[in-house]
Amino acid sequence: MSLFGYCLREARKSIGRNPFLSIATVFTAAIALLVLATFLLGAANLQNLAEFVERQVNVAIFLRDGVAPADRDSLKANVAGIAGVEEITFVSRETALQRLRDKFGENAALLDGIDEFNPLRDSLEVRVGSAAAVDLVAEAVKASPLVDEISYGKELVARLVSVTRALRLGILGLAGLLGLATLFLIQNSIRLSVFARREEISIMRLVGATDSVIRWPLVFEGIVLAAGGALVATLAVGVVYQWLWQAMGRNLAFLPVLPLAAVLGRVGGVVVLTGVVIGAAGALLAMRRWLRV
Amino acid sequence: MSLFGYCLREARKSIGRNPFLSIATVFTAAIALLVLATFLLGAANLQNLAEFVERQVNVAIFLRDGVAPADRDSLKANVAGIAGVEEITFVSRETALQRLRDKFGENAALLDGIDEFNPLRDSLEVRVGSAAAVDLVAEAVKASPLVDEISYGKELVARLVSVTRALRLGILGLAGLLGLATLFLIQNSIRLSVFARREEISIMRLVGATDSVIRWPLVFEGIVLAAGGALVATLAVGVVYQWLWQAMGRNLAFLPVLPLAAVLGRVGGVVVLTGVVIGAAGALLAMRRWLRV
Amino acid sequence: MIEFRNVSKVYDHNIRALAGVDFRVGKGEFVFVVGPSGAGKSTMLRMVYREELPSEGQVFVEGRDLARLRAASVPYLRRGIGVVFQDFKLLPSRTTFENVAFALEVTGARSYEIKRRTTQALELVGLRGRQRAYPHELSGGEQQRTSLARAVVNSPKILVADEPTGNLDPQTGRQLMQYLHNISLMGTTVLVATHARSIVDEFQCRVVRLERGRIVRDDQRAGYFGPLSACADGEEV
Amino acid sequence: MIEFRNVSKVYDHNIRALAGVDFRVGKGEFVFVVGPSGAGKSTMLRMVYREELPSEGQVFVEGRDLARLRAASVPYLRRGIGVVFQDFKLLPSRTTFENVAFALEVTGARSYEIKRRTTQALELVGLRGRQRAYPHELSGGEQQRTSLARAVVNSPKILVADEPTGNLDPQTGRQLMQYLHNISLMGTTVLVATHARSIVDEFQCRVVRLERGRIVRDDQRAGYFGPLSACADGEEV
Ligand SMILES: Nc1ncnc2c1ncn2[C@@H]1O[C@H](COP(=O)(O)OP(=O)(O)OP(=O)(O)O)[C@@H](O)[C@H]1O
Ligand SMILES: Nc1ncnc2c1ncn2[C@@H]1O[C@H](COP(=O)(O)OP(=O)(O)OP(=O)(O)O)[C@@H](O)[C@H]1O
Ligand SMILES: [Mg+2]
Ligand SMILES: [Mg+2]
Repeated sequence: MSLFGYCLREARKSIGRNPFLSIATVFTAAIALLVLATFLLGAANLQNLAEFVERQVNVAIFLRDGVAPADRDSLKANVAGIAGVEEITFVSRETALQRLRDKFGENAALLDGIDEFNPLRDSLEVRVGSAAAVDLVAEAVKASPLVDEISYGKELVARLVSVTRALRLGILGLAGLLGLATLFLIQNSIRLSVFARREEISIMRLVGATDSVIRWPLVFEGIVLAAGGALVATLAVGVVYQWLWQAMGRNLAFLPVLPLAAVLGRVGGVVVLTGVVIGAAGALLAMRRWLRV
Repeated sequence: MSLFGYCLREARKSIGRNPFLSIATVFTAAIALLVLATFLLGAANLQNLAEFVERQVNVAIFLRDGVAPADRDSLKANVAGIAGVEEITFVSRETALQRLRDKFGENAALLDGIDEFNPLRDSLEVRVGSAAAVDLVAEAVKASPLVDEISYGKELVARLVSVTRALRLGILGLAGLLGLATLFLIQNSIRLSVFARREEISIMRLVGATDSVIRWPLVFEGIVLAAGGALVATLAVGVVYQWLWQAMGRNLAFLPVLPLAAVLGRVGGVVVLTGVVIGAAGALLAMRRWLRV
Repeated sequence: MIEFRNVSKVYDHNIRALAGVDFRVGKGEFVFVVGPSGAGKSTMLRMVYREELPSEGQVFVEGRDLARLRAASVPYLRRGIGVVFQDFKLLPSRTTFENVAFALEVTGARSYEIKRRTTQALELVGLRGRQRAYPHELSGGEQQRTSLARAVVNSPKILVADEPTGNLDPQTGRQLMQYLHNISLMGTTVLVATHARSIVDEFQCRVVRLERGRIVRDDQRAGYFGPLSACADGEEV
Repeated sequence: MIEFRNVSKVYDHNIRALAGVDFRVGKGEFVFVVGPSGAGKSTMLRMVYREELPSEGQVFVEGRDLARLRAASVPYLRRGIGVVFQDFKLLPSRTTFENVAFALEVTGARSYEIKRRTTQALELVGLRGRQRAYPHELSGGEQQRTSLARAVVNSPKILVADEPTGNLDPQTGRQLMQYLHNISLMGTTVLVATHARSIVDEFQCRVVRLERGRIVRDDQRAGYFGPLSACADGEEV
């Protein structure tokens, strides 16, 4: 009789014998992991949102008057090579004036007189992937003789950087805390279930069961129950997320929400893994308390 | 011997007799309520943030040329009476041109030629308390003969309204779900603790204990344990929040974060109340299962 | 006091523990129930304090049909019946003292009264010295005596004892049986299921013998009319 | 086989359960341990399978000092010792069959072997028909017999029985005691704590009498040298 087969049979039988305990444990695990899963989904989306917002940051490099097209192209190539730069476009002073005119809209007539002495400058518009890249770009071109001025909403970038950094830190911290809470809840629940069977365990020991004959079926059972909880949680969260996603798509299409497929794999994986590890750890910890010779 | 005194003594003794069960229950309750409390704090802040953003919404009511100051003041008074209007200011066309000049900044010279034929109009600037009030204002003044045009970034307001509505709905939904989860966790934990004592309960019945002699001490104990968990949770969340608030104040001063004093009372109250109700309900539900004649 | 009318009991798996049992016990009677293991003795006793209900027939205690008793009245019935359980049924997280006191606490007795009577009952079974011990710290016989002390502590009208001397040495067993006999002389109805033949022979009381769920003998032994024997005091209900 | 050297046991609250017990049991010997309730009989038996360790002195089983046994070896010691517990100690969520089979399962026996021997053991104690019942569905005597079946199912070298007939009628009790006696004739060392004087008298084996934790008598009764008595086969260790 192999130990694994024995564990499997015993865990199955034991779950059948104590359906109440088993269901209570599965549901506790499911709820704890549901909270974790919800949070992970929210975190993934916040992260995505932060990146999306950061991608809106542009840097404008205003060029001095009369820069030769060749010089300008080499500068453009230089900047394009900087990590984090996603797109770089040349905007001539004529285009810039047209844009200003568009912005004025109904008041565009105001600009009518200034066509011949256009006071605007040629510029390179840089789109960056993250707020952090802005500094790199500024640093790189600041000294160039071609460059008149760099404009990038310093303050906005600084805020964005600190907001997203705080967000990431917060998410990490919260994930850690929630992970701990989940661990504690599941472990607690498995310990209670082992506690409810402490008499049984002590009897088993008295009739000659080794530690492993008692331990492994219980650990196995802990894993099965916690994993069951994890699956329930993943399923529930997936269904709700999909539903919310569709609702959001209809009403709030401008917000970038990750599709289910992009996140469920990762989140589900983390949740099930957490469940399994915690289930095993919970059972082992529980027994350290109640298994004494 | 009064029933209440008896319950008190029995609950105290019983907690002393089963310290492991009691501690496990308190901690489960604390963690479940900690999650709820964290969420409530977050929700209060999001709500606050949404209100803060909404307060940034302005409506500009452009007046026809040559409106008499008396008519204009009566319109102003009318608008000021609308629910949700927080402030209303008259902006003359001269002030408006000055503002435009300020906005142009270095390019203000562009506007030099237009001083004498100022194309701008007099306007009333309305600051509203919520995005929803914008529509009320627009509705109220649209028909007035004094009014030339109303401008309020229709799209932005629509987005804001739907975002904040979604946020509120989401928060309400999540709060409901988390409340349910909390209820389930605590109840489960108390049920497990009653389950572990089902032998004891059946013996008590056999020696003539009435339902109430068995039930009320257990309910009382459930309340005490859950309330203990709630206090632990409130304390923990308060300390962490205070610490975060100080950290945020240093780094992200522009974000409006509620001070601890403004939220702890409400959140703590909700958490403790939830704990007590759930503790009692959990014990009662648990016993419905194990108390049979 | 107690009457069984054509009582049958069928458990799960179609196990027939009692089959058509008819029997009456008068106030103050002292009755031994004997029979081989599995004959249905405990089942019969459990019906008296309504732990089990008959599958067929009726059980009356003090004239009340137990099957028709409201659930809320069951605790009050049980307070009038002291029970020594075959497996003791002590509360594991309470001391010997607390276990015995519990039977008084549920009746709402005053605390000095609880203290006095509990101490007395423990004295009687010789466990004063062990009153702070928890059940798992007691020997088998000590647990059994605790169960007995709890059964008699609130002076019940009926006493049901299931194998109350199985874990006691013959001498202690005989002493306690003598005590049960004495309280039946004072008007308590006593039902004792036992295997201890020597004790049964010695007391010469009414003996009901069960076999496979049926009463196969119901004897009034010699001494039934003896002056000092409780057996003589039995009145029919 | 078993040797107690000056063993004392002091429990919490300063309860002295054994005081300087010296005693040896040879292979195949059959020994009754008697004495009043609380004398220390169960404590003594519990030391043989190392549920308790002595506070002072040493206990040897097959030459090994139990206090110095590694924790990991304890299960193997216990598999060689069948125990009938005074309070049965059946696993509440397993059937009669599974309870008995469990003692074989832990040894890693093959499943057809488990089935065969479990069935045999249940047959022996007369519980074949109740093998699917859970402990709470068994009568007191049936539980006790299940505990006995589990103790003998893996043919242990030592058998320890604590009050194994307390819940049995005299006839069944005598039969099972006869069976224990027989297995001691086949080389198993048997230690029985009991209050059943009639059985002790009948078997005329070695009787150890405990009182207040001390051995006050250790008799080889008449019949010790009789040809059919296991008592005759005792060899000193
Ligand atoms: N775990 C324990 N903790 C404290 N005291 C104990 C413990 N186990 C037994 N005792 C005490 O030790 C003494 C001897 O107990 P033991 O169980 O050995 O008696 P016994 O001879 O088996 O009695 P019985 O015939 O009633 O079963 C008793 O007074 C008992 O109360
Ligand atoms: N809860 C139950 N479910 C199923 N069968 C039961 C239940 N309780 C008792 N039985 C069965 O009913 C029969 C009678 O049991 P009972 O306990 O009345 O016997 P008893 O005369 O007290 O025996 P003992 O002397 O061994 O205690 C037995 O065969 C037993 O297995
Ligand atoms: Mg019985
Ligand atoms: Mg004992």
